[in-house]
Amino acid sequence: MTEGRTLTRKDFTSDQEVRWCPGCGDYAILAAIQGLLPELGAVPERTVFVSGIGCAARFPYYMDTYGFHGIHGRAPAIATGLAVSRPDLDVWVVTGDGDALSIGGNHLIHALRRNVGVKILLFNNEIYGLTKGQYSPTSREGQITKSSPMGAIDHPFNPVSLALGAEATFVARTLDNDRDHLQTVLRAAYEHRGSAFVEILQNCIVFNDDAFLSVRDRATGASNRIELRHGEAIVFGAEDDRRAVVTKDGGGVEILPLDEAGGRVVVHDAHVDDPTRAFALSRLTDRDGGPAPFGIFRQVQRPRYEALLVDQVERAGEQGRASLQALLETSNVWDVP
Amino acid sequence: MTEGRTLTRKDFTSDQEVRWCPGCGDYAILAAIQGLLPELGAVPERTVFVSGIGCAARFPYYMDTYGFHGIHGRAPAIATGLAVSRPDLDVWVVTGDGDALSIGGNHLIHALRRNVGVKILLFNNEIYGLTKGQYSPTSREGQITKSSPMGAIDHPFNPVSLALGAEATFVARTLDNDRDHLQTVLRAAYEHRGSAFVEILQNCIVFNDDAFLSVRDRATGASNRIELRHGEAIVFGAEDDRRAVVTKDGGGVEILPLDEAGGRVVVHDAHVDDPTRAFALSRLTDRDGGPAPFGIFRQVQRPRYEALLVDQVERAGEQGRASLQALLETSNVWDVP
Amino acid sequence: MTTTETSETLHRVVIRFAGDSGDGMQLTGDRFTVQTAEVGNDLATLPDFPAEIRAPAGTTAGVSSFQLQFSDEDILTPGDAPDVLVVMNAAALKKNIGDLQRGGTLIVNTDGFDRANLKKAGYLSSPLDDGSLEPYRVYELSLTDLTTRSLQDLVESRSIRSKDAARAKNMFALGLVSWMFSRPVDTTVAWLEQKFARAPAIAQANVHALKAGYNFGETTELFAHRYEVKPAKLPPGRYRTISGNTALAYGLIAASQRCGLDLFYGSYPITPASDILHELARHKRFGVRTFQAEDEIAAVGAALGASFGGALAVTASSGPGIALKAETIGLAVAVELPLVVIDVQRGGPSTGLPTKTEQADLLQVMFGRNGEAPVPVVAAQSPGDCFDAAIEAVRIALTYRTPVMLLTDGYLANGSEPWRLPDLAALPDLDPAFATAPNGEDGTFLPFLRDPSTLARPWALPGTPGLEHRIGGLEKADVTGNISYDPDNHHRMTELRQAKIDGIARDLPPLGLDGAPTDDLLVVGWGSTYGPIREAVRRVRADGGKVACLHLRHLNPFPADLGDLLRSFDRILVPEMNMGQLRLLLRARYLVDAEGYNKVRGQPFRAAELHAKIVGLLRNADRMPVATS
Amino acid sequence: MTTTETSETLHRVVIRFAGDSGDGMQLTGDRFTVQTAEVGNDLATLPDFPAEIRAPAGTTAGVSSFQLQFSDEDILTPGDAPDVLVVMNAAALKKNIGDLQRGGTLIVNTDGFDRANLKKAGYLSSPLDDGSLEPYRVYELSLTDLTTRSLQDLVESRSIRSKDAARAKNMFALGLVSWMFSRPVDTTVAWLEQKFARAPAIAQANVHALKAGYNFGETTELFAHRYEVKPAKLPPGRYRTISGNTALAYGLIAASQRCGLDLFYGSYPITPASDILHELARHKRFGVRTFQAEDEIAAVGAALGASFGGALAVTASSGPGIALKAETIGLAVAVELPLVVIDVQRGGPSTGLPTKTEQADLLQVMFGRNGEAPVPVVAAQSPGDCFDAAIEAVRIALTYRTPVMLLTDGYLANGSEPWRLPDLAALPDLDPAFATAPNGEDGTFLPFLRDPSTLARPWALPGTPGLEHRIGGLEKADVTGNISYDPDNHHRMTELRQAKIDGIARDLPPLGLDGAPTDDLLVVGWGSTYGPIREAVRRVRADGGKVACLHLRHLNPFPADLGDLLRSFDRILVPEMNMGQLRLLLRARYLVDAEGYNKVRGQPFRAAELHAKIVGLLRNADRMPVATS
Ligand SMILES: Cc1ncc(C[n+]2csc(CCOP(=O)(O)OP(=O)(O)O)c2C)c(N)n1
Ligand SMILES: Cc1ncc(C[n+]2csc(CCOP(=O)(O)OP(=O)(O)O)c2C)c(N)n1
Ligand code: SF4
Ligand code: SF4
Ligand SMILES: [Mg+2]
Ligand SMILES: [Mg+2]
Repeated sequence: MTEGRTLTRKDFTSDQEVRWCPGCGDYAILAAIQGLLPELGAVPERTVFVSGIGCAARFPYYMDTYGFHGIHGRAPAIATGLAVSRPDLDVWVVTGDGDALSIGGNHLIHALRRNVGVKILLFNNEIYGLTKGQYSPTSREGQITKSSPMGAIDHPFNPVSLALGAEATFVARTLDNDRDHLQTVLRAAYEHRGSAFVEILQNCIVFNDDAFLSVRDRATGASNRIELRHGEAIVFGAEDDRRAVVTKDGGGVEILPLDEAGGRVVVHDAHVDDPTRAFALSRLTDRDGGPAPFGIFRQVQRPRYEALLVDQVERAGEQGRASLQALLETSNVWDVP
Repeated sequence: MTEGRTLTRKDFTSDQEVRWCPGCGDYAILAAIQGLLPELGAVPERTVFVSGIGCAARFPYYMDTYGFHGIHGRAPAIATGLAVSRPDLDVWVVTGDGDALSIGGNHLIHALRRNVGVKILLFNNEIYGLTKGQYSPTSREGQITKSSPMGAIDHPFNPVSLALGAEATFVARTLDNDRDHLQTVLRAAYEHRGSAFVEILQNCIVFNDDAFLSVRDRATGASNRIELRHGEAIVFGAEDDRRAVVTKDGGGVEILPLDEAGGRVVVHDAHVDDPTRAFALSRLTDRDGGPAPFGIFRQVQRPRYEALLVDQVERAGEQGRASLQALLETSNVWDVP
Repeated sequence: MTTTETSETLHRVVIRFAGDSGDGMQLTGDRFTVQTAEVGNDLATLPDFPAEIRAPAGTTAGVSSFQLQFSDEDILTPGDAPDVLVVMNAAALKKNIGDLQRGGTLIVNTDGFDRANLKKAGYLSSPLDDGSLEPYRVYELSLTDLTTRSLQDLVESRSIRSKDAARAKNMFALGLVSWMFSRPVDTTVAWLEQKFARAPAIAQANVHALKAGYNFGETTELFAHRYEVKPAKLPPGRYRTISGNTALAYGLIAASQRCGLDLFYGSYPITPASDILHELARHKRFGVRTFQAEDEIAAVGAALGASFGGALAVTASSGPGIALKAETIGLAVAVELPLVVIDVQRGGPSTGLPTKTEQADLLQVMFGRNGEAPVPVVAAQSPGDCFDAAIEAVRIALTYRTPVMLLTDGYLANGSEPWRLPDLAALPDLDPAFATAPNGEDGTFLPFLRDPSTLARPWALPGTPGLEHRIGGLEKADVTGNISYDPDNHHRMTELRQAKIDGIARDLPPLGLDGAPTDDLLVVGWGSTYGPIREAVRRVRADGGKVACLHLRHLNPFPADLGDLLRSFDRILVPEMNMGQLRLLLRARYLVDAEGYNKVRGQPFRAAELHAKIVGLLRNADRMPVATS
Repeated sequence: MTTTETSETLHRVVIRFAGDSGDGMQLTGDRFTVQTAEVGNDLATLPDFPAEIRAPAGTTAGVSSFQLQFSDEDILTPGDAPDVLVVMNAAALKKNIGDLQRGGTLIVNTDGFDRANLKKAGYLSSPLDDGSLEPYRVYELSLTDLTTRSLQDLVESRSIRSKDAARAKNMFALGLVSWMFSRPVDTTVAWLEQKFARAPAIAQANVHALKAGYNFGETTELFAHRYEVKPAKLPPGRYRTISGNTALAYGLIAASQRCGLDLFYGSYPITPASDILHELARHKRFGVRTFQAEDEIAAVGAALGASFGGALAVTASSGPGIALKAETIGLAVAVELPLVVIDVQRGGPSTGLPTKTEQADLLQVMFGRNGEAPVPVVAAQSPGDCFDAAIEAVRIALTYRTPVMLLTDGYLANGSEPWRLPDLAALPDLDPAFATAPNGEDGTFLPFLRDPSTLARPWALPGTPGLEHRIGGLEKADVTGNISYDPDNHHRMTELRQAKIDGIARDLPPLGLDGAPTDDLLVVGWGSTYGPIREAVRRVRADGGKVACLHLRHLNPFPADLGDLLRSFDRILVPEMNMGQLRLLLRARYLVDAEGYNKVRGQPFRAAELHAKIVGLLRNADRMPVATS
């Protein structure tokens, strides 16, 4: 797609000053994506970033591509219209946990079930950043925020479970400060034909610092990250503390020390049509400060919405060239001399 | 709760003429509920039916209880406000597949994750009835409707999977023409402390007749209904064709002839905290004209949203009687003589 | 022709079919309309049905009706009071008899008057026996029975069930009335055969019933009269009947062909707008992409996304859905992209009267968004005019890079009239005029550098190298489009957005005043009141009153010559099916003391009530010849 | 006091603190406000900050500022141009210097002017060296350095990091300015100790810096002057400073106590309304239930549900969120339940200028719904007045069973002023007057049988036996509330809903005209322009102009005496921070040729610009004494 041009990250970097707080996790994600796109063979003019409102949603301004900073929650809808009318474009959505899961929850789940070819990157910082620190649908029970001075009482969504329940064909999780992992996941999302949902854990240093400490800490985080690799047994942890994900009686999976796992270690299959195992894996979370899975939970093929629509348009067109005059005359006509 | 009154279905029947098409599945559901409520000990004045817009949503008019016919898709929101401010009431939501899953999808999933004590009855007829026959988010791929003359291209939601992905604590499925089953499920929903989501397959005789033929047919339907009973092995089918639900390699469940099932037959546990097995069961559907599960997929305890909120209000109140004067004087004050 | 029959020639007839929701009255009316169009009459129709799919059978709540006026001269409305009323049951009689002209013809299906029917309709005794129908010329017929008997063979041969036979009674009635008004039934025969192609026995039954009804008229001696209404002298051309929703869909397709952009139609079903979606979904061969969204917000959001991608983007709804779209329309104002938003108005507030007509969304579409967010507003005035109105809305949207609100209503949507097919070659040129090259110094692209004459900004499509840019809802710096919180820039941009919309008035042709500035009264209208207003004005003039009228296609901006015109009259009347919304705008803008005639009854105005109102005003001012009083 | 110092007495001072978003200017301003209030001055504040949490450090986009006017007489605005400007870096200078009065005092933190700072601010050479600051009385101080040096001990003892030390420079500046204007810092010391109770070292550092700044003023010989502003002669009572959002929250709590209903507050965060949610969430002990909904539609939906259940139901948002609530507000109109909807207006259209103020939602709240859906509109005019406005909105909602729109804006929300605590016993009586028994014959309950005087319908709560009933958005039959598609009933109900809202005017006290009907000009305003308008009018009068003014609390319905008042003036000016929305309503209703002064700059009006406008108008009409020209 680059047509002989050699593109670099600079070709994807706009001249606008980046307006996030110093130390915000968004910077790393931006840099990773600006670095990745040229490698993927994307070209700026055929790339569009669509967003809603929030800190994360400022993303399009910093990309020297086409961009649409929409309104709160509606990015998946705007992106759907764009992708349906222009299947030739690479359409990305950048959204936050409030934008995507609170006000925009419905558009998100509908885009996923339709399998519109849009890549949805959810920057999950478990807080409303832009509006200065209210709890979000991913904030933890009991979390003290400006709007929950006595602790949040809402049971949070698990974004991966929700996406799987909404029939998503590609579901993954990664995090802001592991550039390689981020880029690997985003590459797969880009190459997936259909909608891709990627939850990116992102640190909001101002209003929710260290929310993901157990998996994000530079020193100890890696050992709590359960890496999902298609076709491989799910084993993780520090050298001296290897652990495995094993099947559980009554459905679901759990974590055991590797040496107690016996033959029950789960071999990850992201391509299986039944989303149950992926759902089981999504129930392992870092909410209690423990380990959590990262990587691609699910990646299956289903026709893209826009391809099906274009197909109908083309099939309709095969009935012969459309004549406006003939259309107007479909009903009985009569002539007045 | 009936305080010595003996109530009958008549006490729950309003004087308004029922305005559904002759033969509509909604009639049976109405009758079943009017018959059930007195049995449950519900009283008309403490019962409220809230709905959105659609054929199903006309339901409140026919109940001699309090009722609120809202606007399209917003019933869960209205009901949430009512339940939060009045935890003493029995609040029911009656909604359709368009009302609940299309325009109202977001409110539905948020009500479920919050576990507001509202009973949500989704009359799923896989069509927009009131607006005369467009496809809905549960319509089948390829379905020909007024708005999909070449066949619907949207991949449908599976309402049970979606509810489970949204952290619902009570999830069940039943159908319009099996009164006993309907009443059993609704009784359990009523008794559940928290939000209950019940999908009721409902036949729209005018715009989508026989959509659920395989499980609803008077003669053969019963043998295709996989009855889920807590604590029991999941076995179903005609006398001469017993089948079982068994675990599947790689996660999920499948159906086998009972005699081939071996030791893998799933024993249903609706109370297990991990929703994975319930999710697995939800993937068995009648889309291809085969069997589908009915009954309670999941029923677990989690504090009700309104109880948590009332608790905060009460705890705050324990700090002593609230004085408005003191509130106004929280900031530094000075006196001008 | 049988010998007993005399044929009388009439100039205009108003007929109404009324029955249960399940009786097929809409279909009967539709077919009678087509047959009438074929005879060359001018006509106008008024379907009227309950909000329920099938409201309780036999009750007045369940009555569905279809009214049609046809004439040998040009007519403007479906008529005030029917000359002929056909009722299929007691409830239909109860609900409609009050409207029938004294001396009018009443055809009654007596099979719809058994005790149960009477009770459901709320009759204590049968109106057929109590003398209450004396003022009318009543024909009591066992329509159901006549129909089933005519289909006995088919039932006996088990080709159809006897239920099916009884259902065909509407075709029997249609046949009878067709005979009565000398309309040929051949096209209906052909239509039935096509419609029931998959159920030939049903087709046969309906055709049979239709012909049986026709023959019944011809052979029975019951009817003294047969009527004829000669063809109307319409302007020459090729005609068809068309409803507003169909005309609107065709207008959008025509516009899309004309500007060379694929049509993207994002919509969520809602009465009475859904039929536009249904119609467009059938025409994918024109490159139309219909998207049934999860809600109205997604529908307009997707349309706006498609517009960003270069499609001809359209969304439609009725009042409640338009309210939901408000925030996104505001975004469209901010990003300045072409978009057509159609509001097929219905009775409000809230869910209101979903199947009834009203014009009460004008102020909503003018002002229903946060901040200063001006949007052009265009309204259609008759079913066929929806075609032209759609093209005009597209023209403005493309030329000015702006969302445009297009108003129709339930009456226009479902009502139909003969429509002269437009000369396609004469349709306006529509040019998307995409940006293709950088417009700034040193090769940069300035997405908010405006065209000096229209103030429109460039429309640069993704896929175009070198024009990469970002748009959004935050305030943008003039010219560059970068985010700007500068106070003066915000004021300037607000003024520019307003000036752009105001400037549309430059394109508008001079207003066509029907009448003279020296007339005693000016009647100003907009939208579907066109027909009744014109008809009333005609009648007033026939009575000797001097009255002018003006019908506005453009409600924002107002045409440049409107103010002078208004001020040349001493008295202004603004009839609206709302509580005075256009009136408010006219008063605020031009400080003219316009008076209103305001009714929200879910029904189009009757020419008679407007006539009475106008005559009353003229009389009060001593401006009405006494002779007519 | 040291001997070098002379103390000068001033009547009013305008001071502005400006720095980077991270420099704590809002906090500094807030504290200075409290200290100033304590001294007994009248005051008004204007916070101004970027939409980003922390926009790029060092750039003009990242500048945050806080302006305060204080005086020994009563004042109405935060002042036009500052007399004193404190800037923490080059960008703050660049962005604010244009506003400083010639001859004004400029305090510069020179540590914010290194090369990187200058470059980010877009300075080619340092403004400190190029003579451009000559018109001002400039004090160049190494504030950062002075602060860190004063905290050296704490850093060395590792109690705090040197980063923390540098951060305390705003407290140093506050100390210095407090000395300069003779304000005691004790309450700030106490406040700091409480705020940082969990980090005592940080508390200590800030207190230290504050005192160091104060002492620096006292000991250095740099400052020739120290100023004093005597207490203002405010009406007697107990005072505090209050921002509009806080006053609004308190008003709602007071109303809830007064009517005995628990407050249900459904909201979704949005600038500048979120602080109401934050405030209310902290007061659950008053029975307040705050519900952070998934979006604005759910927020208003839940509130309406709570209202059905008998709560005092309130929802709030800013413009974009109000647009989303439109459909549900229409439902509230149809079901006639009490509901207060607060719109804290900000710059639009669309996302617009989220942190800036504007008044451009008036027509949205009037008309932004489908169908004829009239809603009362109430507006607050100053931060403290938000308390009363909230109570008035609740009163109308309860009395008339209707949604009420309450308008404030970004300036009122965040701005603050001294506020005399109300006499709680004198607050209006609010009575929910729930229905408790059947109101129909034979013991039936008629949910739409209206109170003949208010036209309000009964409010019957679930839980009440015998009053079971159903409500909804479809048109309802008068009296019974059953679904009705009857044409005449729909017209009647539309008129009744309108008449009910219009009838609210009966309760309203006569308008208080400030001035005489014989004055040469009437200035009409609403909302937060109250201060600047009054101030401008005062100045015009001081110049000898004869001008009256009128400020509207009720925008729908208008007070009954408004028309006569307007018509008694030849010239009417309507200044609004929009393009003429109230003006449109006044012109349409009263046919008066009101002129507008319209600016949307995201900033409150300055009294000076209004003064100039008014004087200009009077001059044009030869109505201004020449002496003042
Ligand atoms: C309609 C509307 N409602 C509310 C807002 C205010 N708002 C802006 S961003 C936001 C939430 C941001 O949270 P999130 O999506 O998690 O993004 P983050 O800032 O954390 O990256 C809210 C509530 C808005 N701009 N528009
Ligand atoms: C805001 C809004 N959008 C659209 C509609 C039109 N509408 C009414 S009901 C309905 C869908 C009904 O389908 P469903 O919820 O499945 O209920 P059913 O009629 O099948 O019982 C639609 C689209 C509306 N009333 N309001
Ligand atoms: S508030 Fe949080 S998410 Fe937003 S820019 Fe700052 S650190 Fe990042
Ligand atoms: S349209 Fe379908 S769902 Fe609606 S009332 Fe008729 S049969 Fe029932
Ligand atoms: Mg967030
Ligand atoms: Mg349905």
